Amino acid sequence: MKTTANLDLPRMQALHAMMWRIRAFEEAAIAAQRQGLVLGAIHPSIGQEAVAAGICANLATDDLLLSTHRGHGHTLAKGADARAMMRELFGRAGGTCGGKGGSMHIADFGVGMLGANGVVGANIPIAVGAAQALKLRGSGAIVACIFGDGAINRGPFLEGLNWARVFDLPVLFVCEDNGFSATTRTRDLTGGPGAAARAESLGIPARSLDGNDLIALDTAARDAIAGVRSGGGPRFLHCRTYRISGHTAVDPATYRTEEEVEDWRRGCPIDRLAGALELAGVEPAALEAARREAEAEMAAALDEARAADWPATALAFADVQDAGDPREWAF
Amino acid sequence: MKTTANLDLPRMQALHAMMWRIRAFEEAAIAAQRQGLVLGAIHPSIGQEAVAAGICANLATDDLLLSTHRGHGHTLAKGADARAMMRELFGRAGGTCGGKGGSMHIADFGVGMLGANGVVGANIPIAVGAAQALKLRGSGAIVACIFGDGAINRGPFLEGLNWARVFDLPVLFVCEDNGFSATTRTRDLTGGPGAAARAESLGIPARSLDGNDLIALDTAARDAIAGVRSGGGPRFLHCRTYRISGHTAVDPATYRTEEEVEDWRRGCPIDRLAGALELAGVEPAALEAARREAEAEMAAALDEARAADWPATALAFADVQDAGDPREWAF
Amino acid sequence: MGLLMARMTYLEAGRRALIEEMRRDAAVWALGEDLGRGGVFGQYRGLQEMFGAARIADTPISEACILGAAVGAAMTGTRPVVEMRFSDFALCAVDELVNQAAKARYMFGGQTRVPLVVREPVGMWRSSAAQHSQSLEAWYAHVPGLVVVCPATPADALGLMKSAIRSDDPVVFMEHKNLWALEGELPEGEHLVEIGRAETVRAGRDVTLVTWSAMRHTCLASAEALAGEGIEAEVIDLRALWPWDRDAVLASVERTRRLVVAHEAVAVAGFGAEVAATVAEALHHRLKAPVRRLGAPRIPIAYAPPLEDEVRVRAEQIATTVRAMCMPAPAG
Amino acid sequence: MGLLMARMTYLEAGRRALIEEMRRDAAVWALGEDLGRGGVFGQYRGLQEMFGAARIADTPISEACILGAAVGAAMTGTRPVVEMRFSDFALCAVDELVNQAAKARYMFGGQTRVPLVVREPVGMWRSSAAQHSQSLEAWYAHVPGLVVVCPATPADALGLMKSAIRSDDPVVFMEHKNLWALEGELPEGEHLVEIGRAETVRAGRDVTLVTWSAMRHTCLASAEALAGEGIEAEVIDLRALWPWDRDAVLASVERTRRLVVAHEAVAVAGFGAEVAATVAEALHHRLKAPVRRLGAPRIPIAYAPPLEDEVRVRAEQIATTVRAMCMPAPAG
Ligand SMILES: Cc1ncc(C[n+]2csc(CCOP(=O)(O)OP(=O)(O)O)c2C)c(N)n1
Ligand SMILES: Cc1ncc(C[n+]2csc(CCOP(=O)(O)OP(=O)(O)O)c2C)c(N)n1
Ligand SMILES: [Mg+2]
Ligand SMILES: [Mg+2]
Repeated sequence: MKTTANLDLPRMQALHAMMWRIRAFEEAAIAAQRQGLVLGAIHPSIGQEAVAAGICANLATDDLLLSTHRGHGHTLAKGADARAMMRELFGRAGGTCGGKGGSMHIADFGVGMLGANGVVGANIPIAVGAAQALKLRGSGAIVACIFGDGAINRGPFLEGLNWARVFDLPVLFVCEDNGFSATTRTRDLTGGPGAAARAESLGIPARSLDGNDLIALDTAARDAIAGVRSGGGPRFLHCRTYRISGHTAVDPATYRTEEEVEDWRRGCPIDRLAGALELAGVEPAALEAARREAEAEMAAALDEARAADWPATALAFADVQDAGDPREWAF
Repeated sequence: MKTTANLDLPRMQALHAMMWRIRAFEEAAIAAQRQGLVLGAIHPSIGQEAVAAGICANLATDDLLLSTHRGHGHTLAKGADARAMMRELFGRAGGTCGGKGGSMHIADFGVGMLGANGVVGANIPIAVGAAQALKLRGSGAIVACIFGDGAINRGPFLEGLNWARVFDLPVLFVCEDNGFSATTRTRDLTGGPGAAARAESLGIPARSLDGNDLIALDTAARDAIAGVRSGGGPRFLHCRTYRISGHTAVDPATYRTEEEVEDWRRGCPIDRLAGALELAGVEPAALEAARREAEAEMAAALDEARAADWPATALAFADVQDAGDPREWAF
Repeated sequence: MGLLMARMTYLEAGRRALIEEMRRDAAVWALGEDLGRGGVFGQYRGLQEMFGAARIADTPISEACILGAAVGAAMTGTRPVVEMRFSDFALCAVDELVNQAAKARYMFGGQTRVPLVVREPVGMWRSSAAQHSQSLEAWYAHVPGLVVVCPATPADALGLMKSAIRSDDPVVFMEHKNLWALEGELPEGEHLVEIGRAETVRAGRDVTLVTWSAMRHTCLASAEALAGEGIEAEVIDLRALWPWDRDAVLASVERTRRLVVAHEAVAVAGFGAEVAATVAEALHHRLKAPVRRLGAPRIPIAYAPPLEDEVRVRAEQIATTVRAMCMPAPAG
Repeated sequence: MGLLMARMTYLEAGRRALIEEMRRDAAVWALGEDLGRGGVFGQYRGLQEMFGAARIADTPISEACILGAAVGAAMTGTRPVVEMRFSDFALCAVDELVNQAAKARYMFGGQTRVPLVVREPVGMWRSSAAQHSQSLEAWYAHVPGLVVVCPATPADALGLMKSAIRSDDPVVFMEHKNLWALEGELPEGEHLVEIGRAETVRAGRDVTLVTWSAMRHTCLASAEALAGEGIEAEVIDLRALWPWDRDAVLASVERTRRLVVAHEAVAVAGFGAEVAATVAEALHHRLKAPVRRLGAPRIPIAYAPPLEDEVRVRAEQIATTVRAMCMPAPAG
């Protein structure tokens, strides 16, 4: 943990509160899945909240974000409404995508969140294309693209990073390295030194850092994004973290020891930031209040989602495409 | 050019002759295409012959080779019969693939040549799979996989190299860098320092070298293959060369200056080796004889191909698959 | 042998097939993500312990290389079984399957074979949404060189998987996610099912219902309901789409003189069109009613159950279609 | 305007469409390999000079990223035109097209559109062999969210390309390589063709020939030959497979009471099955003869011309089929 000497306390408290919101959202969603209310698979990011909070805190609303199957935190931190997100997980009317997408396809274009993705690594080419469009349109906005450590073994990782370099695009690539590709350790599947070295071999300046240290992450993200925004082309951050939860909410994650998980629980990014804030003089009660508020917000979001209507069935046929009404072609 | 002091002259003369065979084969094929005898696209490798000769000279017959759309040289150097190859380019009976494949799909499994490929980079995953099979079967053979500089921007490059490292497979990767991705300069499409750096970032020992220096290449291939054969996993060679011909036999290649081409013509790998051999005392007449023999061989191959029959039309329906005879499903 | 029966799930049957074939033939091996932990649905549970990590290989998230490597390995004397996890992810490896695996034997003039099996779990299952629910079997049936298999029962999961592994050509093996837990009887001994032979699941004189995969069970339910009304439907499970058992279908429709083909996939350009068109071409003058197809509307699959349900072909819908066809000349 | 005509090739017409749309709308741009050198067939000749390297973008050999980037760019306020060089290489980018482009609008609940055009040159051409000759239009017609266009004339290459670029949804635009050099008349002014409207190329009372892409010309040749024998074939060029002009086909067959559908793609599970099945379902009782499909046998495409020719549907074959259908009740 960096020195707390010149911490921007209000900013850091806000980030601390954001991490609690992410944690509380996902704990509520996991509970709701146990009750059969959240229907499809959800991939919690418990223990990884600093990456979402630290990266998105450095993005403006008109900057764009591309996320993954494990994207609740990114989406909340980019500014999406938790209640609409919860309704989406419940598949209800008023969900972020009207109940059509679910957890793996949450998107909120209103806040520049261009989508989670059910296909590992597929967001990378989409992100570079979005950045190319911004550049073509002369926009000053940038794109952040978050993906997991498993994604660096997919071809689109190479194609997208190379592309961003060749066209000098305004993209921040963020590898959220939680050590696992689903239930397998990524290091057993990965040749060479890893994500940052690969980025550098493609000509993209890269940094590797402790992704559970929000203060360091905030600074690194700020610097990298400044580089991107000033027209320097893409930058790469490799954030080492850990997923305390299972791969999905129903994964018992028996492929690792309880001790290992316990170690990382102790290194929880929320507690670490709280510790730094307390050291810097923030009242423990204020930190506790942030947690309680987050939990109350998400409990309310859950109740609201439970009470929400199902989407009208006619909507199944809406927003497919303009040409060829699917209702006229039903069999 | 390395010192010629301890040159293995018979070996080098054989390689010199092999390069002439490749050159003569392709010049005959280009001439035949002008006459409408070679039907589909052909991609000549004139100026690149050292890579084919130098790599394949270090492979045993039961080692396997995967090649590209620009694979005549590789195929000849791996031991395929030039007459069968020429018949294949003519689409005739007795062609290497019975006339079904043509230039871009030449394969000669009898000499361990597992196929040219019409899809850039597609041979890389196939090569690592072949190596995995060799390893599973406990074979001592290895696989060589040759691809162009353009292929390093395709996803399968990353996936295949990572795979070879993770499974510690006996593969020699060879990037035959002629500077062009079809009609565009690869350096304009490529982020970072290039092929060797990418291989290293994936944990594969790599060397970059003058691919028109057959003597150096022969040594580098020997060393790299020794590493592979001893169970050290994959190795990577990046061979810088130049394609004097156009991308295809009908490409006027106006995207480069005549001076540039002239420079490389002077650096022709055949002439360079010939120069070294003369210095080492080989009679110019012997070198000239190698050329004449190659030209005579290929002229004969061409005549034979011209005289060969077309494949029987019934063969169109053969070797599709065992189940579901396509003749019974014709419409 | 072959008479003793055991009860087993569809999932377990596929697992047993792989175990039996791996024991029988040292050239058989499997590769895919998370196989060492049993695979995403448990289809590979315990197999790495049984056969070692070289033959039950955990791969990086590299679908293109998983399939491409299988092509190379298949051409080099082994028989890889490729796990794609969800058929949707196989879309990351289409060049490898369609341009390479399917064509190598032909393109190279018969010099090689590509004996591999691609396992592609298909279909709607628990709000999996648009990228984890697709059924694209019609695509593969359209590609020369590929064999396409869609088992609907534990016995077929076993017998067809074993045949698929023994096939010398690439097989797309589509297991339906909604069937994993389905139990059924299996013969105790070696059980092989020929690829390309349909099963007549239920005999009937009034209409032929042609189907495959999970829709077999829907068609059966529909047929039972119709039987109560005096309409006897013959239910044919194709089990494979390439080669498909045209003879069985034509022989049945020759008798029943009515055809309904039902599948979960999108109806437009689905394989039902192939079956319907074939029957219309061959038996036009015998038909008492026009051929009918039932399939999903041409919309992506939504997450919310009420929307997801809109694309399902239900037993009642099949029954309604059959009733309407039988109306002008009621059966019996 | 619109009355003056110019002669132009199919290739040139596509180029003109792109120029006109790029001039009209600054959001339109193109990306692909070698576009700066005019593209592999010259479809982009001079365009980089005209519009600059940012709008005529030379890309690395990265098909997945070419298409994936187009998806991102389309969702971000631009209208990319993607060049895939050969439709076969689009198989390296199927996830991007099918899981991403086609589904984003729906999956995200209508929050976005994906207005992109993927140009996929298709078809047999000069011994291009198995990996450079495929026609997989049936695949894309099967995928909800995609529009599928297959122009057969210079006028349609122009008018449909312009409409495709203006479409707010992803369009697979399949140009036939064998038509590049085909010349035809084009209106001088702005020329738009609605996607989904067929063209009745030739009127006839005895049989309806439904087709698209290069096979249009084969069907026409066949119709001319048949006319000499007193059989008048109506030739309908669908021009788009999604949406396809079902109404035009049904109206025509309602009159002619005979259908032949002919295409270059493999017949098994080809789009011809969709057309034939639809007609059989809707017009069974009107038909004087069973519907007929003509397409390639289910074999990869070979290099040697005599083998390649075995998969071609020829005019003579169409005529023979029509003659046999008309035999029992000769026309006129
Ligand atoms: C192309 C593809 N292959 C496989 C999967 C199945 N899958 C879903 S998440 C996951 C693990 C991804 O690991 P990583 O990228 O590190 O992200 P994490 O889950 O750790 O956040 C896998 C293999 C998928 N969704 N897409
Ligand atoms: C996936 C794919 N994209 C595009 C092409 C078209 N193409 C054929 S050769 C070629 C250039 C390949 O460059 P490189 O890999 O350097 O090989 P070289 O031609 O220089 O030998 C291209 C783009 C292809 N065959 N496959
Ligand atoms: Mg991970
Ligand atoms: Mg090159």
